[in-house]
Amino acid sequence: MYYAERMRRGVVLSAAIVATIAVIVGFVVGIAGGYFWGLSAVPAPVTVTTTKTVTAPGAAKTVTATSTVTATKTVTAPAAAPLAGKVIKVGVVQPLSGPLAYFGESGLDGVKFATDEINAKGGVLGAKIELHIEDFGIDYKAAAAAAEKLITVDKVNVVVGGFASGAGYTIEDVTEKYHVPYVTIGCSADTITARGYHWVFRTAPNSTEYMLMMGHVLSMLYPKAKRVAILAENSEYGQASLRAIKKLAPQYGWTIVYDEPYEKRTPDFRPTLQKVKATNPDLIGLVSYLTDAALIMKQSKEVGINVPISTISGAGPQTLKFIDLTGKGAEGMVMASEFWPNKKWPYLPAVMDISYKFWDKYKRPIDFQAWAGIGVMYIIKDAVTRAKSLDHTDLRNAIASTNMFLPWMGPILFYPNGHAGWWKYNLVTYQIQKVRQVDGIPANIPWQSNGLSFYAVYPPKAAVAALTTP
Amino acid sequence: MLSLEMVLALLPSSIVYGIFLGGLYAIIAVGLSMIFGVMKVINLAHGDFAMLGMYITFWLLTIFGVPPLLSLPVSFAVMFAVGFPFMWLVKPLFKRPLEEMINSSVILTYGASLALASGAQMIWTSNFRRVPNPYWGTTFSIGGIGLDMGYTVVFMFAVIVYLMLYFFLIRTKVGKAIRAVSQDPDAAALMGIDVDRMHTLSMGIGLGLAALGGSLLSLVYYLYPWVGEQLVLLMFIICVLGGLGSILGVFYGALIIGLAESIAVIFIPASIKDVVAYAIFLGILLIRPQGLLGGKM
Amino acid sequence: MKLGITDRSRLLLETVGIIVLFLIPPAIYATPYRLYLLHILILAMIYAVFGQSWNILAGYAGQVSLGHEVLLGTGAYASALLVYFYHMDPWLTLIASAAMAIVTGMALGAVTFKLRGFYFALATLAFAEMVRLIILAWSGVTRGAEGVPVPVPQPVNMFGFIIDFKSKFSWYYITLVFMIIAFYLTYKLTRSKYGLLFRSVREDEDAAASLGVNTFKLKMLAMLVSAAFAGIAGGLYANYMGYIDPAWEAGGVLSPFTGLDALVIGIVGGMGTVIGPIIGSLVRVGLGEYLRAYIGVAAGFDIFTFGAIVVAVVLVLPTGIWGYIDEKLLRGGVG
Amino acid sequence: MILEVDRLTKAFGGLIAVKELSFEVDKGELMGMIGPNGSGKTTTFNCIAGYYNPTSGKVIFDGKDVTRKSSHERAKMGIARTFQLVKPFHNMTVLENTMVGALTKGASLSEAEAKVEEILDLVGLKDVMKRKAKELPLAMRKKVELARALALDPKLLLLDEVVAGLNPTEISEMLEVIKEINRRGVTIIMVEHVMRAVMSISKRIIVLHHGEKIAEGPPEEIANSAKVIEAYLGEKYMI
Repeated sequence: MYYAERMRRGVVLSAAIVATIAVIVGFVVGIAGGYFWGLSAVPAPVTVTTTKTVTAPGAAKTVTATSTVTATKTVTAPAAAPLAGKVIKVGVVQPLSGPLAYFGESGLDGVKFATDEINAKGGVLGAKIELHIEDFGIDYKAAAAAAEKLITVDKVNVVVGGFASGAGYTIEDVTEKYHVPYVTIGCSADTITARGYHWVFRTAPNSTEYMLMMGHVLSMLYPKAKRVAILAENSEYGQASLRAIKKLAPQYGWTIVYDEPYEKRTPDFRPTLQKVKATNPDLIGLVSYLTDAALIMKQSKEVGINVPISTISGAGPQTLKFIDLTGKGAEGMVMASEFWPNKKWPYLPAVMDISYKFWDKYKRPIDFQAWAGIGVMYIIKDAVTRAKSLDHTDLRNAIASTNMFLPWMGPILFYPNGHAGWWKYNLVTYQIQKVRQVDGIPANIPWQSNGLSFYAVYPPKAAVAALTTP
Repeated sequence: MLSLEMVLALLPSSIVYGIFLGGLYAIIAVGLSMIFGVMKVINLAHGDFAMLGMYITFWLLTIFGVPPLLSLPVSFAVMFAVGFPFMWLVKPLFKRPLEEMINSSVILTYGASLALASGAQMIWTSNFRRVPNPYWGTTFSIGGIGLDMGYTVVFMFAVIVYLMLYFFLIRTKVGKAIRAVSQDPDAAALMGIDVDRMHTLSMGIGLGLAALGGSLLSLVYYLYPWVGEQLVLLMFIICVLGGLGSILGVFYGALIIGLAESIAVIFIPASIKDVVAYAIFLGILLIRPQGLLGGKM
Repeated sequence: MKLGITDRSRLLLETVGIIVLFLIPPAIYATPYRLYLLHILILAMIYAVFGQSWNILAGYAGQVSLGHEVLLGTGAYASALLVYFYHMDPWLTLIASAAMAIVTGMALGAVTFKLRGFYFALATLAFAEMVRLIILAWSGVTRGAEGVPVPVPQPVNMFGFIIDFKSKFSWYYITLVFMIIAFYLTYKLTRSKYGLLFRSVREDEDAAASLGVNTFKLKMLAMLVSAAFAGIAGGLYANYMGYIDPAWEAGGVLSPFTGLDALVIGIVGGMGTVIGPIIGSLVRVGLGEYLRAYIGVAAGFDIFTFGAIVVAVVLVLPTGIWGYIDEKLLRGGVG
Repeated sequence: MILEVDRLTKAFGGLIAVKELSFEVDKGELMGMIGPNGSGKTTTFNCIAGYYNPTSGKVIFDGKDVTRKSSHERAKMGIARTFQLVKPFHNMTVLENTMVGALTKGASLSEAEAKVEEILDLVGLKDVMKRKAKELPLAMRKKVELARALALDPKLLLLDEVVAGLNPTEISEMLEVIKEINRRGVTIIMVEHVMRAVMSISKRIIVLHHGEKIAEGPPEEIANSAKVIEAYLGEKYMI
């Protein structure tokens, strides 16, 4: 029969078997080869590169970040160096290509910065930190694959990174399975630490905390505002924040008059803004990423909205880029953020010092992601110091019992679910104000744009400037 | 729920905004329609060529201080030149049967799109940028409707470019030849038209228009390496809605989608305004499978 | 066709291939990267089923869909939501996945099968994006942007074998079995009467109709099979990955880029060939991951390289990788 | 009587392609249909085969009104056709091309294969049955279409310019095949632009001009009809 004849026995058989096996073997060998090749390609632990200390004029020059940390911590004597010769492998999973790359790189720079600093001081108990960097673009399944590779192939001791909450979900699934501690950079959705997972720790505030802070500050700033419109993007980040806001609104005497989500990636918000305007709000809150927030700010003027607009969540807008993109119109906006280089505390000089060093090294202002990256590395350093071991379980327990103080973050304590309690301690509200000399902060800071920069305004103990009504 | 009164209050300005948004869509989509109509190539990399146009405008301004509007011809010319090597890449596909060619072109341009966007990131980093142009944030108002200078300029240029393109295609010899090729390449070849040359030419014009659209987009939007992926799907919808290869159709299609999105927002959350655009697209396609002005160019 | 004498070679070939596939996990057990490799292979196999689903519709029945992610996504959602809200047995939810995808596929077919070529392709694109936005907006049922975390099921005792869903080895064999079934069914289907009729529709719809082929019904049939496969791939994906969301960004089950992945898998592997999607998914998932993880010259360089490779394959091998092997080395024998 | 076309009209927008056309075809007849370019022959075919829905009028096949039936339903009832611009399934072999028709009539793969071998023998394609259709020359592709249509076991076969573009040897070969098919009891309507081919084998000829029937009768009568000559001459001048 014809169909049967299509098969040519000998040739086909051998050729196809060879092809099948070749493909599989090639795949295996390819990965293996890549693995070994990749090993040699992994950059050696970074050695001292920064020695120049640029200190802000007027700042106490002697105080450096690390010395502050050890000073406030229970004193451990690293002289014995029980981990000498060992390597602390830290896996970093960040979005380094695609639309989120800007934030991902920032966080990575923070991680690198802290690593350099720690290694330059002799590492942790004699062990150097080695970074294994993975990029997942915007593909969450690549984030999972990256975590999988870091844990099973590179055998990292701890995984850090994430940025997007969606990536955080898939990474924590993997780390949970392999019992590897995971400390997020970013990932503010409440649910990241609400899934009953044992191995995940988050240093970022969650949506509810952002909202608690912002609600408080906004009701101080605009005490007459009763009707509040919320423009939240239809992502997990936007909607999680929106849910939190709705829950908390009565506390501030707010009525939410508009809460429709909007679709990201549109060049025109004007019809939406008009509709918002028609609801007659006293105050408009934004839950947006960087470009959307900047565009909404700009287009709201065209539509003739003259009620105050404020971001009321974390993520995007708390970088200098926001002022860059928005221009002068950004003045007076308030936003809650964990870190910006001017939180008061007694440690302002140390914070300024790091900020200048970071600027010198990466030529970008240190922002909330970079601070988080630095913070995460110091948390790991602290945990290793206490655990005196690189075992996953020991490390996890050490991180869980973290009780430390970082000059730029404040006290770090993790709840049993892995979330650090931000609202109580560390979250600070910043306002975009004209650059000027304030106590401990000079006017010639490089991280300014259009003559504007961020200034801590609330709570009072962290504030460097007064909250001013625009 | 919205009262009728409120709807009526919102409607006029929504219509105006819709028309302006349509103008923006039209200027970005027209190059796509050109390539799509003449060569039957689905160019998924279109948005990335627009992205390159945005960067051209940006760098001309930051390095040489060229005003954004003066950079329009430059970005058109540069991408027109890029059209030749790109054509060289795409040309082997034309030897294949039509259906196969469509599939291959989708994948080829998808690969090109990935390469362009990631290449741009490698060269220019993932930084978000804004072209500091005088129209940014300048507003004026007509009849109580606040208008943005940037959008107005974009719309004006959209109309000018359409008129020029229309004149080019209808009046000039080359334009007629391109139209002939778009309708029937074989017949055109028999009439002594150099089909290859016309293909290359329209590829160049298509990419040039993409860059032009990008340059204009940069007057009202931010740029970063992956910006091209955002709009390209909607642009395809607009092209097909207007009718394959119909330049005027693209303009109508863009206006319809722009208006539909703007007006829909009055009634539904902004997050699902695109649903309306897609539903209109499917609806029109079911009634008129060849698009609004299909068959003419 | 029933198995003739000369089909013995095919049978032998397939048996060897399947045995090799079954032996991969023990073979790589001793290597340090076994779990990582298994993860990639599991994803590749799920994507192979998804790619095969696209291939049935586009490669055999000629309906090139640009919005194929809608079938994968609705399937994934059906399973994930049932497991999440009702703690249903994941095996049962796979049936729901298939059913949901079929319903979506029938709706898609009813709307778009009147259109041809470009118009069909772009209509599927629009339809898929519409469904994504609706799932995103309908947060009461689908949890909206929050996405659905899928809990790991309890271990199951099946005929004495303990299937532990936390283990990559279990998952490897689960997906392998599903993939083999899917590919076997595809093979049977394409070699059957319907396979021939599908191809007649692909080649020329008018001519096929003039020969008594009810083209609409046949396209719907192709859509049905295709949707069932894609739905099951989606269900497997949701349960394996443990989290799905309706994000537009690449990697989401409903993302337009996932639909394009199906095209890459089908076309790079070889359209209209049964084996093609396996090769394609190895390229898409395997090569993509290899580049991402090991070629780290600069951020974005992996994507750049992948894009360039895709362009090169399309230009050099018009019929895809397996299409080329099949034509040139096997002389059209295996398909 | 197997086919009755009753006042068939087909308009495309403002253009009327076929106007009030009526004719009948008897069982077993081999009828020719000629006319200058654009006279509505192919449109008429398309209306009979179900590719178009006529604007008005009726098509009655085998005693049943099929005007609103779709083309695949008509094909199953026994109306088979070929296409003016050949449309074989390019990437399928000749054998597979031919099997499609048999399969839609409910045959299994092996039955269909057995059945079409006879047909391929009849049209003379047996030697090339494993080649892909796109690899064949035009004459062969036209035969593939013919064979494919025959596999439906048609009662009525519509041949749309099957000899156009062929050389004289190929034409006579093809005409032989057509005559043989007709002898086996299949009713045939043959559309040709060239009169000569039709004249030699058909008993009755219909002439269309501008979508209307201008003459009907045996070949000799048609050849001498002034009206017909005028129609064709007119065309010549136009060219």
